[in-house]
Amino acid sequence: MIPLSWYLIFSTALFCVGLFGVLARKNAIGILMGVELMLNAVNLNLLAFWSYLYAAQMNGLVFVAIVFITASAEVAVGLALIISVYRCRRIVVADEMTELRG
Amino acid sequence: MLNDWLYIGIFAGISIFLPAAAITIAGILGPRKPDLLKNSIYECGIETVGTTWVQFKAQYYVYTLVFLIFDVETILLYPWAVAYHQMLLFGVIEGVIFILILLGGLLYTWRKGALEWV
Amino acid sequence: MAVIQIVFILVAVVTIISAGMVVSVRSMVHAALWLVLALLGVAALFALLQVRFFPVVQVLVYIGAIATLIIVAVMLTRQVMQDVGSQLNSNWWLAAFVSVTLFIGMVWALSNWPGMMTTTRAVPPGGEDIVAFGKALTDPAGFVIPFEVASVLLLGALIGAIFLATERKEKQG
Amino acid sequence: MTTELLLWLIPLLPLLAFGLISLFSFRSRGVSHGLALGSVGLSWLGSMVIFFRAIGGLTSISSSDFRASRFDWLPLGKGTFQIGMQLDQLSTVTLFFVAWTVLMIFIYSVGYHNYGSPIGEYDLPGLPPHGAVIKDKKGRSHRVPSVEPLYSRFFAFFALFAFAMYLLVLTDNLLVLYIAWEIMGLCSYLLIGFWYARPSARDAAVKAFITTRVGDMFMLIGLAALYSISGTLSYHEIFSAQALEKLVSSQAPVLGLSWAGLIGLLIFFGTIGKSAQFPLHVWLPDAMEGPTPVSAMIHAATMVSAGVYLALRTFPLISAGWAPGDALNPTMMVMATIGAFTALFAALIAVGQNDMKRVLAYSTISQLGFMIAALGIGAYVAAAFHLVTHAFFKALLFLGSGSVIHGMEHGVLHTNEQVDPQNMFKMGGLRKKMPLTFWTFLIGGFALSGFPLVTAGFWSKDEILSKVFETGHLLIFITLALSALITAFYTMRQITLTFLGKPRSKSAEHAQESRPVMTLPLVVLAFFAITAGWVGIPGNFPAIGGLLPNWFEHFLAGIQLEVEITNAYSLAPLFTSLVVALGGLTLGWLVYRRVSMGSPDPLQKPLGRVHTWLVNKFYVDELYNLVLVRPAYWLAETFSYQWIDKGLLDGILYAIGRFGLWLGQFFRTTIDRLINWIGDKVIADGVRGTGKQLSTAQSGRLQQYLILMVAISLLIGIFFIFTLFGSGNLGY
Amino acid sequence: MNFLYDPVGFLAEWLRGLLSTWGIPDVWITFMLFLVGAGLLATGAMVLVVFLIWGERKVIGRVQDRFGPNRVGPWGIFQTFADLLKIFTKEYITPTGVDIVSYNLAPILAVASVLMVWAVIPFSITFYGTDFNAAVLYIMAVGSIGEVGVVMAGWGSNNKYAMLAAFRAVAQLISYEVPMVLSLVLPVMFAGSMSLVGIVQSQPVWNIFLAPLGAIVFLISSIAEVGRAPFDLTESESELVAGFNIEYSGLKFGMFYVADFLHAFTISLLFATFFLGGWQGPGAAQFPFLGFVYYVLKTGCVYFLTVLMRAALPRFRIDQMMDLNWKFLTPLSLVLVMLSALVYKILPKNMVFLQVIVMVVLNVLVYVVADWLLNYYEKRNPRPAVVNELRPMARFPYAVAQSSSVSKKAREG
Repeated sequence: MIPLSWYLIFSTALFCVGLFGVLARKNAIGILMGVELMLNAVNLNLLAFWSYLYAAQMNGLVFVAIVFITASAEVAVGLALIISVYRCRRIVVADEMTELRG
Repeated sequence: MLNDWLYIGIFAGISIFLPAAAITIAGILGPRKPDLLKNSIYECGIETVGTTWVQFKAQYYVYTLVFLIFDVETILLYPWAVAYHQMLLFGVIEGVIFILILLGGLLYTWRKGALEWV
Repeated sequence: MAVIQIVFILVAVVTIISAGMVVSVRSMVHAALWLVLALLGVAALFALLQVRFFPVVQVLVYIGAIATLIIVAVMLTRQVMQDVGSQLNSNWWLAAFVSVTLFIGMVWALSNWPGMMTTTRAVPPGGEDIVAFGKALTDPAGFVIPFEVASVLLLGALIGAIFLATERKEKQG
Repeated sequence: MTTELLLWLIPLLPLLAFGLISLFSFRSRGVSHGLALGSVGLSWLGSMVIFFRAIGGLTSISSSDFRASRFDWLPLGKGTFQIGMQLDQLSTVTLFFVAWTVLMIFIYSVGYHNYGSPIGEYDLPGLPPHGAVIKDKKGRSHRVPSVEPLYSRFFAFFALFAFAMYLLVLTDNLLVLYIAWEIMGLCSYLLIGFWYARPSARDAAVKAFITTRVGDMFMLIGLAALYSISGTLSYHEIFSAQALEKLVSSQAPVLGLSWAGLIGLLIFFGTIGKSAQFPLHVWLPDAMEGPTPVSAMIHAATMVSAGVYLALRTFPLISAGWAPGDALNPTMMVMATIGAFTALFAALIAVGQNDMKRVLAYSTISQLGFMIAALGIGAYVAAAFHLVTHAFFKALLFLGSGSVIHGMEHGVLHTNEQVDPQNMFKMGGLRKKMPLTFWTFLIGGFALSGFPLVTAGFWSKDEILSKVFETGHLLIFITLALSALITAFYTMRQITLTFLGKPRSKSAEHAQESRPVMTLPLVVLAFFAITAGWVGIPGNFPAIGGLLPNWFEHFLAGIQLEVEITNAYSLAPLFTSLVVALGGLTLGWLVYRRVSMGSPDPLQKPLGRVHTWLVNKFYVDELYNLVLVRPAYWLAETFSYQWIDKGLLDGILYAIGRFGLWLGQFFRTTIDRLINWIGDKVIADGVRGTGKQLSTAQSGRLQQYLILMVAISLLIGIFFIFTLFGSGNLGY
Repeated sequence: MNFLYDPVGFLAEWLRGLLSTWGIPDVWITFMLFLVGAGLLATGAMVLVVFLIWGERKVIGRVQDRFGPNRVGPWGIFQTFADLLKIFTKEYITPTGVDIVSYNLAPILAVASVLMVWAVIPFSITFYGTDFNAAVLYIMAVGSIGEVGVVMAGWGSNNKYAMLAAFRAVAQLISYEVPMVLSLVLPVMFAGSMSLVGIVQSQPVWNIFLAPLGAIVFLISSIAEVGRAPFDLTESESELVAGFNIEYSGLKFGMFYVADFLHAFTISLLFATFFLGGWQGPGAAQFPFLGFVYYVLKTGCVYFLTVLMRAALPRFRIDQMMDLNWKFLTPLSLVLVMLSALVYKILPKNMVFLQVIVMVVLNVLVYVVADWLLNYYEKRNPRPAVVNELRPMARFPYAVAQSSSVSKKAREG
């Protein structure tokens, strides 16, 4: 049987890969993909905990569902932002989105 | 315990395998005489002009967006529908409110003119 | 080593590799396709957790909707996509360092946790009880509020994204 | 309904109306003024009920117990702060005239804003309506007054104001009173600046707001002092004997006053601001920029009387330790002087004004001065009495002038003539055009000038004069008498110029009587302008004294120590008031009866220089402008900005910058060469590199921030793991 | 257990027994059984396509007043085999600059995404791949994999027309997935289960009687999912270039073709499962083979219907198609789900007849209202009138036509 640790370690790894993508990817859409990976890792983690320890309650499932929904909302709005930025400024490279330059 | 997943996995494997095998067999059977003109892009029958890139309408994005919202909705809507017989009228009304809110979103999009294909 | 463990390891390796490709590959379309593969892998891992509903939902939502959305967005913004040159920004090394440190730290922190080696599943063999899930969603003592709030969240996301994505007509007229 | 419940309901209804109008019904004019009128009408009904219950029940009882309902509001260090509503003699009588005037003015403003007439083509929100063109059946097109664009907003503000006024009258502690006071200030600001598209209106609004702020500031200080001394702000606790005793006995730090005197003085500053006494009177005339109902409501009947009401309220405090007959304490002295001076001063200015409403504004100031002076010399009942009567006839006068202006505007619209519809010298002969307005205005004017025996103004003013005379402050007596004379004079001047003689402009010829909805309030108020005086006829008045009981005095006598009525009614003040009233009236008529079209003010020649002083209001505005406004600008612009900001601070910054530059120069030239000479380039490159790295930390790039965030949180996490859980086990 | 009653179950039992006698561990027996079953099923599906193509050609031929294939073999039944041989021996032309992986993966995914649906379809009471308790969503998910295949095809073949067509196709697929999902909520709701087996068992009275409108919505949207006429905008061979699969040749192209027909049949299967009671029928519970027959009959009817539609209906414009989906089907199905949920909840449980009556009436009402709304909307903002080209030569001499402003306007319009 698969021990819980495998799931945890795997989701940590996936999370870190996604984090790397978020931090290092040049393209804004690439950043969003990284975010998606991270969210998947989180979901996997939640579901693993639920399935190993807390299958009695429904909390885990509801939580996972809400994370799904949040992820989709996030990607929808995020991509819409990117597209509108692209429409105004013709850029998708996050390094060039420097309106916040101090 | 994982029987159904096992079966689905096997089935997926087979349904990947069959067309792949067919394509491979056909590749073996068929002749192979590539040539420059033959391998040029067909496009619409005339010479390729410019890069492959073409401007896409933002409309595709809007449709995909609305689809995404309604698709995610199924996560909550299907369990609701499955538990339909076990729940009280209250629960049904909850679901109805849920759908109503999404319907509101659809109507907003409609009013915003985002659903027009132009 | 049981078969299922081998399956897990295979899937996990494929998933991690494709995730790596997602964050490192040059062409964004390839990245999106790799993302699809990674999401499939995650779905398979869900399936290995003996749940029936969420792997399917994962494929349906992530691959069917989110990945499609991302691909569409990539295509929309493809004009300015510098597919040549590095896709990583100047201080990717710092990001890599941070990620690796985070990984090591978390694994180390997890390794001290006694519940780590649990192998017994609490989930019933028939998979999760979707009926109970649905009932919990509409149960006033349960998760009614998240249920409704989720719809409101979706509504907000829809409105916001539509507002952002559609051209402002009134600017011209 | 119980009185307590009514006490709460009366203020709340207008507030409700305000909320409803401003939130929901602002689109529909009818619903809006329906709501406002309905709420105010109900409050009026409630007030009347309370009033009659009160005169049934309260006259007998002493001042110690009120009808009141309180509840704990906010918990404070020492106990909880109570707020509540209370009804005593003073609030009863105030409630009476407030209810009447407010209701009348509400009704009046429906007509004043031309409800039901078409919307003008050129009307903009924030400007008075320019009139609309309509076609009658025969197809001829007229210009008629058009409806106010911001009709609903007007009624919303008015309802809010009514709420504040009722609250102020009915509350039982000074804090809520102060809140209501400030709400009124706000409403006054909003309504003076109601036609905000006019620069003059904007300036007037700001002026009124700021000027009253000055007074309110002192008042707030006074309240704070009062609370810190006596630990409460409720009337029934402050005005209890021992609290007053405590206040009187304790010595205040400044100019030898007792705390009671000092606090009284400070609160009296609030009165000065609100009821526009001498140093702070400048805002009231400018406040006439607002619509006429606003002038009538706020700047004649209610709000300015709120100042006097406050003074009356706090009179026990002010006059603490002062018994009738003995010398005035400093605070009362100040009040008496300021009041008397203001009365004369404003009356003089009023003579020089040509704008109908300004004349009334100054007369308001001077009448308020009467009250303050009366209060200053301790004539409590007289002051209250004059407050009531003045509210009635001044509201009447304002509404009448509004009606006149309305008629003039109608004429102006009819004959597209460029005249100021408020200029009295362009009027004349309106008696035939608008008879009802004329008669009511006449009544009001006579009341104001104290026409003997019939009008209310006579009784109240006469009582003030007699009280002043009896208490033997001759100077004040003479001042007040003089101002009464001038009052009568300019009142007659106004009446004559406006109504008598021949029209002095085509507009005046085409002026026409206002609609019944405007004239009805005039009639009602005129009724009170006459009868309101009869409740306070001194018992020992010759001939008719005692025919009617001096009900008013009896009623108020419960609450306040009062100059006991000397049996021998001294005829001197009576005589004086007769003389000044009649003399002033006749004088005014004589001087102004034959002013022809375009001729200047007859007083201009005889008075000469003085007249220009009067016209320019003794240059008080200019004085303030010179003494206060300019320095303020100077302080802001030149001092703060030019010197401190640009000079000092920027100087320092530039100095630092220059120093930095110089330092860089120094490094580059000397040290760097030295270092190169030493041959160690590593450090320099390192420094430069770090500098670059640090400079890119603020590049506005999302991902860098993210990296920093994650890294730092990571460090913190590691730190906690190692410190809190000790190295190794995480305390699972 | 008799072979005639339940051939599949019989064979399965026999095989299991045989293998266990050989002493193979149980897990592996299951595995092999699954392997065999899945293999047979999938292969059967693939083979079925051949006959589907033939049948369709016949039917359409008859509709168009032709014979259709009638030379090779009896009724030309071997025609398709001949085509098969031909297509097997054709050369692959791989254009330059294609993305090899996507280009070659796309047709495989296209077929696989359709084929995988068969894993959960119950053909009779005992004959089904697996009883999967999230099957409805599984079907949806598999369909969404097909979208990825389409995108890969369009993007992989380095061709802007293919790209455009692929995106049109994706837009169409995802758009029509929404009403499909929503209309499938109804059977799930009535059955209280997401597994197709449960859904079939839950309908002694067919769902089409409980939700006729839902059935219609499902049919329309699934036909659009297949992307065949009247929704075949992606490869409208008479107007555009042949869509996202233009750069494909040989069997790779054939695979898309196969996927198309298989998908068409699959949706017929699904429709029969969801709304026509699957294998339910008199005696089906006792004689599973009978149930299989019923099921095939129902499916055949539905498939015949779709073929007739294809033959009969003209093609939609894309904006019409999108409007039909987003402005009609989606709100309609949303409202339908809400109303059905409410009404069905307050209906008494045991009175089936009453339920059927009320639900049908409800559906009819909803449809009437929707129709009225459509007409209202149409009146509110009518479509711009198309200036139809009037032929100058037919009317008056060419010179006049040149000069006349009418024909100019007409030519512009």
